[in-house]
Amino acid sequence: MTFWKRFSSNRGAVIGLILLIAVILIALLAPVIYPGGPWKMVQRPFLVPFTTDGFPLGTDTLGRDVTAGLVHGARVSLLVGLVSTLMALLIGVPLGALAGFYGGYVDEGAMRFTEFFQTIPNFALAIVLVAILQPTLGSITLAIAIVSWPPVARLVRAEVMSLKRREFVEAAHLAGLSNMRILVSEVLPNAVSPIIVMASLMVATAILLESSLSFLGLGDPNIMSWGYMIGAARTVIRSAWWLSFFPGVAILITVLALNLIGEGLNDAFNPHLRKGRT
Amino acid sequence: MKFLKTTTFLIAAGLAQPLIAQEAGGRLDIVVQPEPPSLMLGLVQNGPTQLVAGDIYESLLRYNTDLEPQPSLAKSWEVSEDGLTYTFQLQEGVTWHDGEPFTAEDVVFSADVFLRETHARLRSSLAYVDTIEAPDDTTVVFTLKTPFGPFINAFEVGTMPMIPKHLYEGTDFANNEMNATPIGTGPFKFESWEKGSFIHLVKNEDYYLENKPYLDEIYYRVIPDAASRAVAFETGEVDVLPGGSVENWDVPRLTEMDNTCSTSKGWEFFAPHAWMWLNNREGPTSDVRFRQAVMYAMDRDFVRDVVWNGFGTVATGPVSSKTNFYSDDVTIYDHDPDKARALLDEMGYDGEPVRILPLPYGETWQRWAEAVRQNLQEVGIEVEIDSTDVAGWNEKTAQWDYDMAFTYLYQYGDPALGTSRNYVEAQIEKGSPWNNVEGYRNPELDLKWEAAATSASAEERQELYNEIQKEIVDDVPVAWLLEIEFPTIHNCNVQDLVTTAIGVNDGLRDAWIKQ
Amino acid sequence: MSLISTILGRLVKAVITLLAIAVLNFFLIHAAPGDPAAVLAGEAGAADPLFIEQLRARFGLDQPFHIQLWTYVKNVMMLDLGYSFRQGAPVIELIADRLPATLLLTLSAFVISLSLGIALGVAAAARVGRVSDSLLTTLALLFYATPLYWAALMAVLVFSVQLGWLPGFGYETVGSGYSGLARAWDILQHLILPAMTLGLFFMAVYMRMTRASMLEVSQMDFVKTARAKGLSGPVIRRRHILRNALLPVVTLAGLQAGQLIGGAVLTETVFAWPGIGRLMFESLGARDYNTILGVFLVSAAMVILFNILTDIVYRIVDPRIGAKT
Amino acid sequence: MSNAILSIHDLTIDLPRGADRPHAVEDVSFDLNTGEILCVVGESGSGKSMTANALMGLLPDGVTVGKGRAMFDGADVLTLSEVKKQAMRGARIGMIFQEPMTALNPLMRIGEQIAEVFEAHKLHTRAERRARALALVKEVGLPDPEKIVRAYPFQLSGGQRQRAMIAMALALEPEILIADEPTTALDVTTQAQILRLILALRDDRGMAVMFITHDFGVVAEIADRVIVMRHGLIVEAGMAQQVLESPQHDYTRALLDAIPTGKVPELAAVHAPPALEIRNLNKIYRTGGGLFRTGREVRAVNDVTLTIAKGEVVGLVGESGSGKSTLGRAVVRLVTPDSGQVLVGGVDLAALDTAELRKQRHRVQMVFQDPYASLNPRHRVLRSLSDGPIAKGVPKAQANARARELLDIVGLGADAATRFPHEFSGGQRQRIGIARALAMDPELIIADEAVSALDVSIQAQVLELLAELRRKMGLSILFITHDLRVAAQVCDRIAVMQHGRLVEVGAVRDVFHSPKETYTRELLAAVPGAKWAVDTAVTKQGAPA
Repeated sequence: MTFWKRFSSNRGAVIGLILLIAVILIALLAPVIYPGGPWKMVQRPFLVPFTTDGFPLGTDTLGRDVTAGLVHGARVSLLVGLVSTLMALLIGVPLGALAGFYGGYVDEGAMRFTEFFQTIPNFALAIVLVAILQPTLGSITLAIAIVSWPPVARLVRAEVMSLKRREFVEAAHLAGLSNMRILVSEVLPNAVSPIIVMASLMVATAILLESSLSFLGLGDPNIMSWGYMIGAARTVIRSAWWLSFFPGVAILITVLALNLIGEGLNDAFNPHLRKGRT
Repeated sequence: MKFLKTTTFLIAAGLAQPLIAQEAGGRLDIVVQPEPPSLMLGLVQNGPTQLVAGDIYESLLRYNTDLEPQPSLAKSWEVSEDGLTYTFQLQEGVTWHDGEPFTAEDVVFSADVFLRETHARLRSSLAYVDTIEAPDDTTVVFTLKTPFGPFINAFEVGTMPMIPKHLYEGTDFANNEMNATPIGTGPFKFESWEKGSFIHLVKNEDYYLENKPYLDEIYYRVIPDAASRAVAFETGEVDVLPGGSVENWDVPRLTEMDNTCSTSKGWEFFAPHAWMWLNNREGPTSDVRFRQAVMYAMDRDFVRDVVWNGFGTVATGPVSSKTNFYSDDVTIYDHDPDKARALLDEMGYDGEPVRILPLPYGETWQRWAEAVRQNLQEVGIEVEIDSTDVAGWNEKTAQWDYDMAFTYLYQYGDPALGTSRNYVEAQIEKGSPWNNVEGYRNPELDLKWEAAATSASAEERQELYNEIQKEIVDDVPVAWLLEIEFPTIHNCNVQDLVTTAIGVNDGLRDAWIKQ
Repeated sequence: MSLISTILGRLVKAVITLLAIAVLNFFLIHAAPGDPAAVLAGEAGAADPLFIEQLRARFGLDQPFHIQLWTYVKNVMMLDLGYSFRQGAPVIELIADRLPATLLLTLSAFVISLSLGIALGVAAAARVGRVSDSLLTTLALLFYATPLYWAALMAVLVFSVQLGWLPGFGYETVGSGYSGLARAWDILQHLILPAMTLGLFFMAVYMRMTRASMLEVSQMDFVKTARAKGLSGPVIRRRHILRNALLPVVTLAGLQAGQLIGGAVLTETVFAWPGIGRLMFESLGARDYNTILGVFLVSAAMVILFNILTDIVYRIVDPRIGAKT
Repeated sequence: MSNAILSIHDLTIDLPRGADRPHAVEDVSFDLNTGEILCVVGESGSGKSMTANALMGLLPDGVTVGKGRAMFDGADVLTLSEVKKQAMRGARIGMIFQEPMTALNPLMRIGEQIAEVFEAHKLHTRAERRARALALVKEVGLPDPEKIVRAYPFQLSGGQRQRAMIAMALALEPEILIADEPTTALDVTTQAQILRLILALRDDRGMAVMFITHDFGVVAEIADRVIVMRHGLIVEAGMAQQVLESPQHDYTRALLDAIPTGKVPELAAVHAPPALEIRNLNKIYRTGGGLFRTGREVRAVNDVTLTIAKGEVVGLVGESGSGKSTLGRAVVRLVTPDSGQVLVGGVDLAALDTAELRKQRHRVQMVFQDPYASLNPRHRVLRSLSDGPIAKGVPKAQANARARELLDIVGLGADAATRFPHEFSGGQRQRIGIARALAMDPELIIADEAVSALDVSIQAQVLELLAELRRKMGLSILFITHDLRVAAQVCDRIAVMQHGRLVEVGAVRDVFHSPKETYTRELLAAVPGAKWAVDTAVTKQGAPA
């Protein structure tokens, strides 16, 4: 459990973890806290925060409870963040692993492919993809995954390239293990830590991307997300600042928490402690 | 209520106006949203194009806010008893912006050649026209095949803009190079267009009306974000926010500012009428009881008050109360969820989900769809909002791939021009989002629509339209929502901005700035 | 010699990449529901099917798909990006009109984010573990976590509306008649807010990277050598640590060019900046195929340009590259 | 010679909390005299480098001087202000480091880095600095000085870089030079040159040198006086001759004993059928080929033919870049040779396709150099040992049992099976590596620098283990090493490799005592303390060579 010790010695990481757990709990408990869902028009529109009992953060343009929206929005932001990151990993890890492991033409091909995706400005590509597929939770998640896998592929490739020259991998070759088996059971498990660090940061980026798409009106209209709330409130930002302020803060906190955790993980995985000799 | 007061004030100002001498000079900055694709009004007639090109081009007539014809390029006109001959006397001494004289030949070319090829909406009116002739340089005669009541409303600038014959005759209209530098007879000339930023018009010094226009120059400013447009008005960067250029929620805040005026006049000719197409062909929406239930389920007053900030009127049927031949003798659908539930029970609605296709024109429409979804869910209808962009919306409605679709259409002052196209069977045709998209079929009513259009007697037309409205409202072919209003917000120093039924779209020849 | 041949190699690869992008996007965009004819017809306020058919024929949309594709690719290879029927102008002209604004925005954001990011990163690394370091790091984290468009809105609210210091949108004062220096000053004032908000996120990225890189390099043996020579702290930091620490930052900056240009779409929308990002977004809604494809190609070319530039910078800074292989 | 220029009293260096011991160095006292070379000897963790760093004020973060004084020119260098330390560093005490690859700034020209020393102490004009840098480059014997000052570090070889480092350290003619393992990373011949250079410079300038090393060979070569350190304590100090010939402390004795001496075993030539036959093997590396340029070719293995008999240990020696590792890896097909044959048990490994190769892989196994990289950190030891046999078709239970047995044989005990690699020390891991190779029942083992990364005492234990296993199991081994002394200790025959070719192959005795090739002779001559080692070997054996 030295890993946990190292992680928890990073104050920021612990704060991040607590924040994230809180967000996750809120997301999980959303149906319990606000069983009516976030769309119900429950009060007069534009209630100012902290003025009405039961509506601590006020109401929006249609008289919907902002708190309910935030609570339910947490589900979507986390879901999109997690699923798109998983999908990006599913594309990036195998591609990067094969490229790094086999080298040569496989590598050349895979890297051309990756570069190709990195050459298209990613947000523009996401916009086009969502516009083509029409904005639904699925298409948004897919679009985010499609634009965010290239860094994963590059990272995994670099890791695998360095790992495959390690002596224990060569030993596995000499033991007559198959390439696939070596890649899966010898190489990849040792590349897990940087992938986890990157994944935690990608979840954060995905949440930002989702909210940016929503801001441009490319969100799923059937799902309450934080990005949607800001996008919907930006036209009234002057008269009802809280409508875009609180979701913005929610995004900020969640993204911040994920970044803090990512840094904590990074530090915990790579203890720079023992470097000097004699 | 604040808004009403300002209007009254405006009217008072308008009455007092003769006492004040109009001042010449100055520059006006107006928001145009979105950026128009082109300024050639003969080829493109969408809102932004007309807003700008309305200063450059003119037609034979204008219409006051009671929809009565007023002189424009025609100084006088005459309609024969039988309603078949329309004779126009043109203004004298009118020249195109390039100095060529404007003559009756230009009118014949515009209506009979150019617009007949390029202008789909005018084409359907021109179907009633037999010949267009120019007996002399200042006289034009339109001869109709049958009487066509609304024909007198077809001379608005967006419907029949005058195109210079000497520049276009014999060319490929769509690819004529002159399209980039439009030439009209209007009070302002095209100067430059910084794409993505602004369009600059300057005063036409040779305008045929003495002393007009008053303004030296107009900048139409392209500002893509609604909030930024509001900021632009607040900081004084722009003087005029035409209807719809800021979100409704910003309107009260802006109008409360010092020296800010607003008016909802200037939309009488268009009288934008909003409804949801209900797909009459299939699914729950093909059942008239379901459609009635939808009418009862919706809280349209709430939407008017909250989403539209109090602007607009709840629609009673297919014809706008601002349009000629409106009748209120119809079934009134109040917000009555119980009645809606009863109707759904009666039809045996099985919870089959329906999709709502909102109009992709900004937050207001999005909120509206959300409010309707909420209303419908409350009476037990399963609803999902289909998301889309402009192109997708066009595609889905034109291909009838929807259950309920928001839209709004202009009435053009007469049910025969703006209303009937959405309800007669002849107008059921895939590929266009501007016809009978819902697929409503009622052969009996089709006859009445036709008879009303081709009658020369106003009384007879009123009679027929009353019957049509009474009957169609019970069928609920579409779910009528609101007669929407787009208040024009402007700096109070800008005077006489809105003087006709198409408001700022109609050339700012009368507008002036109080120094 | 090897620099030139490398650049040549990069250019050949770039051409292939661009063609591939053209083809991929052609498929993508044509897969979207709706076409430009329908949109144009829709905007006309009224249309009959005949009218739409006319439009389609004019746009060449009545041709079989593979012929449309072939025509497009052929034209692109001759540097002809086609004609925007919606805007009534050749795409290349539309883009040329808007490109300077985007280049100005992205380049200044790039320069701001890189210079500020590096400066703050160096400052934080020099004070590692102290309060000022934590403060800077936290600030960077906050910028890093702030949605770009949100920051943009807030910036307009504060600096333009409340304080009235800077114009909140647009590229220059319209119809001001400024020229020369006055115009440059005017544009500069308009540029500050959008460039800062666009640069903010990247500034945070570069700052974190610089800080981490500085700390890592400062552990290296040659830094110890430098200290053993009796060099003072500031000289070691500047000459030995910083120069080496910049290499990964430069690499990252090159890799992020795509993101920067993507971010320009949001910034240009909020600040009414007349650049190609907005052009693309607007064209997308109108299914103005040629324009979207054109913008994609041009922005991809920009990314490649950025990459080649950072490559050159890298080569200048690091003598090992290019000589080694 | 007893005028101390630097006297250290009761130096204690504290390690940060959580380290494996509280002090890196404890109560260390010694003097450094003008003009002498003092060797500080010890294994990893002995505290020898920490002592040096403390003197320079270059201790790593978290490591602090606990107590003690280091008097230099009347002042305690440990308590000087940072400004004064700066003035002292480089000017009065110079220092060079172990890794010439990383100790130079890769982005600066050599000349600039040397001139920087003057700049740091605000001496001379720019032009003078450049001239002096050039002079220094000449003085440390770098070829083509004009070119060198304009070169970047990556354009220099390891030995050249170390010379450049020395040039920097000597720029201001310091009274003391601290050399922290300056030759450890170098080839023997280069090492010999650098040692000669340091000796010459000391003679010319009369400066005091504190030379840190782990290698008694180096001590024998240059030391005037010796300090032996262990776990942060000085265990023995004295004149070099005295310590080498009659060590007083057990630890020193153990260290000296553990050094592979130049002693040549009297072994009968092995006459047995071949375990490995390499015939005309070639491997060419091509680099840098691209669209617009042609690549460069390096003949890493150039027409090599070599036979190893069953039960024979053949040493393959050569300097870095000689191709010895490539040859080893070509034999196990980690590198695919371009042409030639590798016959093991009648099978030509060089000619097999991928699938067939996998089935035949067990015939040759390898013991790797780096004990920290050769075991998968995520697998328990048992898995590392049994995965191979299981893949080969051995039933799991049997493979596991054999793995435990082997762990016992290599001296770790069967319990080691359930532990993770990080729980073991370097030497123990190397034992696991050997057990893993044995688990496959190979016909040949290739040991690629298998003991090079280990401390001397550990090295001795592992070599002992190999010798024992060989006796018991009759192993055939290709023993690749850069260390001639190690090769001499365990091998029957020696093959000397240079530039991809085998320049000399012969029985150890012949190669050592009557080398035929000039290169072999050079190599032998360069071995640090060669003369001393042979002498002691003779004395120990009590018989003339």
